[in-house]
Amino acid sequence: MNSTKITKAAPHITQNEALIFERSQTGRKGYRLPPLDVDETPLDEIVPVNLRRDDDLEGVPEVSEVDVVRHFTRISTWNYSIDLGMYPLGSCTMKYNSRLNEKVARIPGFANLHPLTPEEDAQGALQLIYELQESLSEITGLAGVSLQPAAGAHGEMTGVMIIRAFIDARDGAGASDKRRVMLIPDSAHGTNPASAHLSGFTVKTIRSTAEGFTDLDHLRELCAHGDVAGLMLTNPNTLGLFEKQIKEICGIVHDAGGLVYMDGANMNALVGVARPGDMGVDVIHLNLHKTFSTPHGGGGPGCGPCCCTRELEPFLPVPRVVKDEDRFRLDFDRPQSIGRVKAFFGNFGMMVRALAYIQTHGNDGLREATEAAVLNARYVARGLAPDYDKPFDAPPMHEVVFTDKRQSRKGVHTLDIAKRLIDYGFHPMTIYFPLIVQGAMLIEPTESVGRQELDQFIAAMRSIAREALEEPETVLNAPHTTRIGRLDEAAAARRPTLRWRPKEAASAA
Amino acid sequence: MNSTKITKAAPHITQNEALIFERSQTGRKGYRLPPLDVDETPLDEIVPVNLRRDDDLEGVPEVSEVDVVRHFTRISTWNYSIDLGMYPLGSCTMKYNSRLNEKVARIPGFANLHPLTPEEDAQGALQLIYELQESLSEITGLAGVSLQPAAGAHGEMTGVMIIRAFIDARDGAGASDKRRVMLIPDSAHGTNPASAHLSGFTVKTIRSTAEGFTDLDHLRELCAHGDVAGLMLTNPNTLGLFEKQIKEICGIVHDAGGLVYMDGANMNALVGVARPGDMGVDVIHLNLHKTFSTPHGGGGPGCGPCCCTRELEPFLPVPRVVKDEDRFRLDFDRPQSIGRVKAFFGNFGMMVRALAYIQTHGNDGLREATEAAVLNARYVARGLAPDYDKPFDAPPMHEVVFTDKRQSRKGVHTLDIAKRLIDYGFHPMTIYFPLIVQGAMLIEPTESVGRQELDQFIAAMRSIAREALEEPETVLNAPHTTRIGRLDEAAAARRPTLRWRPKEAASAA
Amino acid sequence: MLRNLGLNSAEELFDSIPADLRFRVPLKTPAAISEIELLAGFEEMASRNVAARRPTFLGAGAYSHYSPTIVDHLISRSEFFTAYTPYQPEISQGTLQAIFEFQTLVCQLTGMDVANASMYDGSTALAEAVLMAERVTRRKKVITSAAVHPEYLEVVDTYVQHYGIDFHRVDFDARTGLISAEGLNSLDDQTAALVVQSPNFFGCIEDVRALSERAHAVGALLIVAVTEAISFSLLRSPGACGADIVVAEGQSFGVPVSFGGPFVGLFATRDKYARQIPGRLVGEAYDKQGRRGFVLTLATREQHIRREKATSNICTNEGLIALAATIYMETMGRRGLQEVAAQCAQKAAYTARRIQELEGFSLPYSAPRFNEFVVRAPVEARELLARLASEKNITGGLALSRYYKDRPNDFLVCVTETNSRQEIDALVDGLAHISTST
Amino acid sequence: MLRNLGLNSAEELFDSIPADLRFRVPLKTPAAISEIELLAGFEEMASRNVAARRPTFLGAGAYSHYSPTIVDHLISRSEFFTAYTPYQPEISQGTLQAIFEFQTLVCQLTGMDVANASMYDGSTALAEAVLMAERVTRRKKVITSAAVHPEYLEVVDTYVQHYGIDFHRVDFDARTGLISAEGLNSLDDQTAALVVQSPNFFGCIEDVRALSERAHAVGALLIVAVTEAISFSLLRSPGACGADIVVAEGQSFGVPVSFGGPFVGLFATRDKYARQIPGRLVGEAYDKQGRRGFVLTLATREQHIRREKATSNICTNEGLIALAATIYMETMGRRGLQEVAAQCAQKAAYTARRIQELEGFSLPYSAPRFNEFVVRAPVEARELLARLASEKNITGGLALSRYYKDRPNDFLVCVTETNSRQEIDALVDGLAHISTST
Ligand SMILES: Cc1ncc(COP(=O)(O)O)c(C=O)c1O
Ligand SMILES: Cc1ncc(COP(=O)(O)O)c(C=O)c1O
Repeated sequence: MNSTKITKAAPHITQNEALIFERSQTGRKGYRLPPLDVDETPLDEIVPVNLRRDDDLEGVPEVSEVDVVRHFTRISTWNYSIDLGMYPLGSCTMKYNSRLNEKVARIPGFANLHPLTPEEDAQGALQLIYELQESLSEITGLAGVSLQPAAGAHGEMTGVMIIRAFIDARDGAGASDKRRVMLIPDSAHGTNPASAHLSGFTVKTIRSTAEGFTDLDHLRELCAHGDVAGLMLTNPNTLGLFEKQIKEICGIVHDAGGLVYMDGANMNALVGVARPGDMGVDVIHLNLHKTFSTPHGGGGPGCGPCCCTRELEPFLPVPRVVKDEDRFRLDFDRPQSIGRVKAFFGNFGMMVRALAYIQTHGNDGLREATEAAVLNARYVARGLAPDYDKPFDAPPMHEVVFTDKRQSRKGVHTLDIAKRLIDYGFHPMTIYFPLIVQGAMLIEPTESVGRQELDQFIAAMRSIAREALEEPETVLNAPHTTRIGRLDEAAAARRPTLRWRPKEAASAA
Repeated sequence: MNSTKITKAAPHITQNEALIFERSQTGRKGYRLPPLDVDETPLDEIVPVNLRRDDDLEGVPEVSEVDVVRHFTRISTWNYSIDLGMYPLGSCTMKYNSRLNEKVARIPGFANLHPLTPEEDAQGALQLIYELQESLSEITGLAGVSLQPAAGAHGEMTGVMIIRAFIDARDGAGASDKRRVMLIPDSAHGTNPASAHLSGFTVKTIRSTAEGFTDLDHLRELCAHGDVAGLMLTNPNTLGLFEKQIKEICGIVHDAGGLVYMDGANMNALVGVARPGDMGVDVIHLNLHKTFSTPHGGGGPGCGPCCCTRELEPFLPVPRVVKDEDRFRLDFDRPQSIGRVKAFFGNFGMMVRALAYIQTHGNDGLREATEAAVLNARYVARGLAPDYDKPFDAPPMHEVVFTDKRQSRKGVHTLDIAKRLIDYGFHPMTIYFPLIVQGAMLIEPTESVGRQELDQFIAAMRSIAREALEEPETVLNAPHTTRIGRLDEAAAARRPTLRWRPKEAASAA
Repeated sequence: MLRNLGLNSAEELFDSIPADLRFRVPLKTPAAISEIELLAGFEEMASRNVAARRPTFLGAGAYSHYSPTIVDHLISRSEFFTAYTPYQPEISQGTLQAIFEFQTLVCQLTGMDVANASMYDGSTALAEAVLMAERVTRRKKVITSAAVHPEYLEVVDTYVQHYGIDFHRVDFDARTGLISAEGLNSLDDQTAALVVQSPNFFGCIEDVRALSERAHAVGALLIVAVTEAISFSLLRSPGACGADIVVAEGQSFGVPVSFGGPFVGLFATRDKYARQIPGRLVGEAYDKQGRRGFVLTLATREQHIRREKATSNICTNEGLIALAATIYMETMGRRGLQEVAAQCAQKAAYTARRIQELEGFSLPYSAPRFNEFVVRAPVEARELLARLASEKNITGGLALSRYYKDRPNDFLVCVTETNSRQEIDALVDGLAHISTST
Repeated sequence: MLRNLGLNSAEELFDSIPADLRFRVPLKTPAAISEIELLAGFEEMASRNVAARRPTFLGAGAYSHYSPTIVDHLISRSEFFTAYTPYQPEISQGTLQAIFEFQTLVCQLTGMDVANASMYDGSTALAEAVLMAERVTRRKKVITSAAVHPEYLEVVDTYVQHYGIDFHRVDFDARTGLISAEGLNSLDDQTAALVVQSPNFFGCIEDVRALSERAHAVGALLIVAVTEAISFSLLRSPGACGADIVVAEGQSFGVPVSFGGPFVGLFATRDKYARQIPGRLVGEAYDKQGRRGFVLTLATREQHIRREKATSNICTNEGLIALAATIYMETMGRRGLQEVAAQCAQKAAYTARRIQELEGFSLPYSAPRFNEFVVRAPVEARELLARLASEKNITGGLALSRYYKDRPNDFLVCVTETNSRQEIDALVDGLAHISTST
């Protein structure tokens, strides 16, 4: 099955490993604490027994240090990761995570700093936040920056709430109850409508044109009713296309009394090349865990700064980090602020990494990264065109979408192609997103991959296309080289098992 | 081939990776230095052209940082390691390497300390060396300790040279030219005779008895000629057996005017339980990279302290680390010393780890580790006895030797069993050592493995024994689950390729 | 490659961007620097965080606990930290199994049935819990104890502001430090949930069982928030006390305080609400050969499928921090978690006793506590703590005036297993000395 | 398990040890301490290594170069650092391929044909080279320049003492700092090898090509030792100059000075001597399907097979340090290695020029140098440097009196890319100030 045409990867023995609970052995310990060095108080005098736990933490594992090390080392080998190769998940910007950034984030002066430290004793951290705000402001062309949101979706919610607060301030309290509509293209990421909803908006969907752009006629039509609070637009959009008419679009929304929110998840196509602020965008979020290379960590943590125009700045979350002369301080006195969206100041550790990324790349390095990211996507677009259906003609920016149209005639679908790609040594691309493209395969190579590997990827995809014709079974049953095959997700959702339980209990249940 | 009876491991996809030289691309860079901040001097004025390199480092790779990270991350996944599981290499004591020890070895105050720092500015490092010397002295029951040797063999050379120097001091200069004989059991590790030879001794081999012990009659016979400088004995010996008659042995050698060197590679069977110094041993080396858990690192670095009686102490390498009141200093004034065996003070980084091991285990923890190590070996010995030939009856200490006697009748040999063990998810045991045991399989579980995995190991070995009978081909062609199969080592040695060369050059050659 | 694509310059890559929108000048961000320079610069910045080098008694939502060395070593395996969300289970089982273990451990500690794969932090987890309570009960009134972490309450205020939820604070008893009995009378059949924190912001342990009975009596859910997760291993679990939703800040589980983030929000509830839970869930699944694996499941709750009807907008969560917490919980294990909790409680008790003996100092609240407590000083707390820092090099706690302008003399002290007796005694002596030398 | 083995106590495990040899009292080593305590204790010890925190100009066999962050990160992958010697190639290809790349890089830099998998360090590598020269030539006389690192010479003395090798020192020229012409006259047809270090201990670059001609003229081998491996990328390679054996200390390749170890010895020679080389060698090999892999090869040279007839007794070498050096060389790469070398040479030249201008200071040797040079001070060097350290917090170099009692005023200065101009100027000012204020 792992046919010889596959040169990039090969199966090799790996360790199986049970759940830690299945490994637990009464009496084992993986820790040691210093002996208690204060005179002991009878426990009952501290916490009365009725408020204390009475299950003796039954079920919590008892294992040794080496057990834990082997447990996680073993299961880690079942993961694909950026350090193993190209990770072309469209919309996710899986770029290399510098080790240097990991190192500086662990400097004790940062890692051991308590968030409630008085300002004068935390000047270094406040400076770091301030400098990152300044850099992001320059990169987006937007004056106001808050680093408080913990991820992109959190930044969206923040931005949308700012729009709402602004409208109320502009048109009078409660005005936003009438301007309830948030316009969102059908190609948008699910977090956009979800965030709009969380902010109490009613979502109306804008059609995309056959060319993959926002349909301006439809937009005008939707803007005709005076109830539009704003538009949430991704640019380049989730099809990887730059919204050429972004200025007109902003104009239409503004004329209708709305504001423009830009989803900045795709900023890796624009850094140093074009600035949302110059396009008429009012507010945007960035994903530091995409564009600014803070590690994804298997699902987080992220950091989703919210950047906005000077006009909207008063509405940003509190506290703000500001500078007076050469001193940095927290400004809580923001009467118009939407309030706080997270305890403390956001994911500081991610900010340290992002600023390190910006400083080590430098202004020209940032632009070069953008160029390389777009160049690589173009190269892939060209390489796959002969074998896969490319639904849109416009030249892609940092990512490109293909479909399974041709392959599906043989019963081979996007999911199958993705799984087969695993056998070829690659992580699959993003699949079935955006939703408006049937059988979408959204490919984002990022700048962190060299030509050799791009060629291998193109060759793998073309080889799979051939297989789809000549030996579809091979693709339909992929992957063939992994420890486990495709899992029955439907069954898993029907009767979900979401936690381990002791055998007896489990069977009892 | 990866039959379902194998539950501990399963094949999973891994990345292939070429040699870095094959990945190199002109112009790529993985580094950045600060700009030169001094006024530049014309290079010719610094180094005349005829002394300068003229090949522009042709052939040295040009790669990016992410290329390097992926390169080494990928190839690392082809290795087995302690963190992946049991590593039962007999005589190698592959125990868990604590992360804490790695951390303390990297404390800047240690890692950035230059060896030629004046004593008063390096008191912490000297104290650490001194404290480790003290602990090892207590553990071995020997007064003198030098941490200078870089590994076990280096410690052997040091110890043997000390014996020689002592004899010359005792019997008059040049006496050792007459006492040239170093007695070494036929079961000894190859480094013993090699180290003896390096010190100018003639090696005579002592037979082992059928029970696996030193043959005392033969020893007496060899000691009868007045030319014996000493004996190099491993205890427990390389068969995993404690030399019961160690005291008599030492007596015989001492009476013959010789000294006793003990190879301490197997100290993991004795720490806290018995001390070489109490047995009559004069000098010994330890392997901190075995008994004291400093990581093997794929072949080093090690640290091979040499410990000896007070009588021999004057002959230890210079400089010694000594303590006056509460100050530590280097003592170079050792007229009888054999001299220096290594620049500076030995592998300091390993000493930091070893002392951390000793302090975190504590005195009782050290003994418990010894007990567990021996218990585990006994458990394996018992578990395998039904299926494999156990050449010696005596109860093993920390390691046990079996042979392929029964399996070889079917044409299945130790090498095949070892290779098949890989498919079962284990690193093979030490094979064909000691040389005196035909088809030897020397198994040392160490204390770092729990009963679950011991049972899996025993089950795997027994299953292989069954396969040897029922489906020998499966064993003979193992491993079946690795990226590459058995390599043709004979061909590799016949026409060795020991380095990469550019294609043209290569073909030219 | 450019030429290969028929392009003459990198600039042409951006032809699809209208010329007038191109940014043609260099960014005014700093020029590139080397590793050596960056390290020097960041070390320098970090050195100005002088507080990071002091013994500290600051808690209030971020706790200084010891993290075993292997935690950071293991999360630093690039297979973990450079992986994406496990959308492709066949090559993401490491992440998936770890999350499944995390969910299980969170259930065990909270005493609940089901937990998700993490929220941003404790404060946003609480906000999501309030929104979930509204979904579940279809009621709009939520009553919260005022003794919940002030920043958590602020975050909830922000989240609910456009949701038509009346988020109503109930005061705490000035004597006990616990939610006031009278306040609870505002519970009625319009109430979606009662929100309490225990140990609460002042370190006082609420009688969660009694509170759950009060809440359930009117058909409201009880939401319990916990900021000091180490308390789980000593205190009766909220689940055992009848809580319907438990949210917590998981930072105590081996995660550095790191100026407030990244932390990890724990979110657990009852089986019957599983399909109302926000965020990701990992479940068991099997392949054709019957081999067990794990997958992201019940995705229909989530935004990428349900869009505006999703149970939350959360997508990226705190995966790696959840992993760190998992490794911490498993390394400390059953006995270690108990011992850490016991040491925290013991050391806090000792500290409280010592401070109480000081001339002019008192502990205003009578309720039992875990490892935090409020101290009432004879002088202005802010000033007192500032001098303690500058003169004795100790961070003595949090001046409550940061959140309560009307409480100039109160400060919150937190003690953990990392505070040695020596530090504690120095704190006590420092307080005595400074308060009298004013 | 004990019971399972029919034992009643752990003590019975040791029944095969005669009772009178059992150690029945607890070891007088310290009792067990926790991670927290160990870290505190070791941090405290380390803090007393005050020199580790100073700008330093110490070289003389251990050099402070910058090591890219990824070096330590990658060698910390447990697949590398917790693996044993790669005896089982099917599950050790990571280590084996890395060694093969190491051997290749060493050959490229030294200009030789074949290199081994590493020796303990530069000093023992030199000793092994001398022994190998004896094996190859069957001659007993070895001539060495006295300008080789003194500790290296001591180590060779120790190694050869029982080998009947006459290890004969040739003085260096007091003007040039290079091996003296006259001395070379002692080369004769009994000479197995001529040993030189270049740049030599005083930083002076020897004319290796001329020396190899002299050595070869009498049928002796030329052994070249290098302590500062960074010099390879600027200076004509010993191989290109005709050396027969090249040994070097590889510590400069990204390895911390770590109080002198672990370092890594490089050992390279000519193809024709491949089977005389000490230590491990990795070679290319193929499996039945023709897939390329790597194996330990030519093992018949080694002790585990050849025993006392082995080319050396070395077994464990410096694997992980060799890996670090490999990662360093590949990360810096062709251009980086050149740039580091150039910066070292430039900064050293600048420093030398500045010091030369100082009243009373001189540079005694005229030969060209790389990044080290001897300074002759107007005052006692030991005292001068001690005050520089205590008053200016700079480690100014090595007082040569440590090795040469008769050279009280000389000290050896080393400058690398890590010494900023600011540090250099501070050194120069410090020297001026202190030497005049005595
Ligand atoms: C286009 C787009 N918008 C928003 C998001 C949400 O960002 P986050 O996952 O950081 O909440 C993503 C990330 O997947 C995205 O791709
Ligand atoms: C019994 C024995 N003696 C000596 C040695 C040599 O020790 P080292 O490899 O540290 O030089 C070993 C290690 O393999 C050994 O097992």
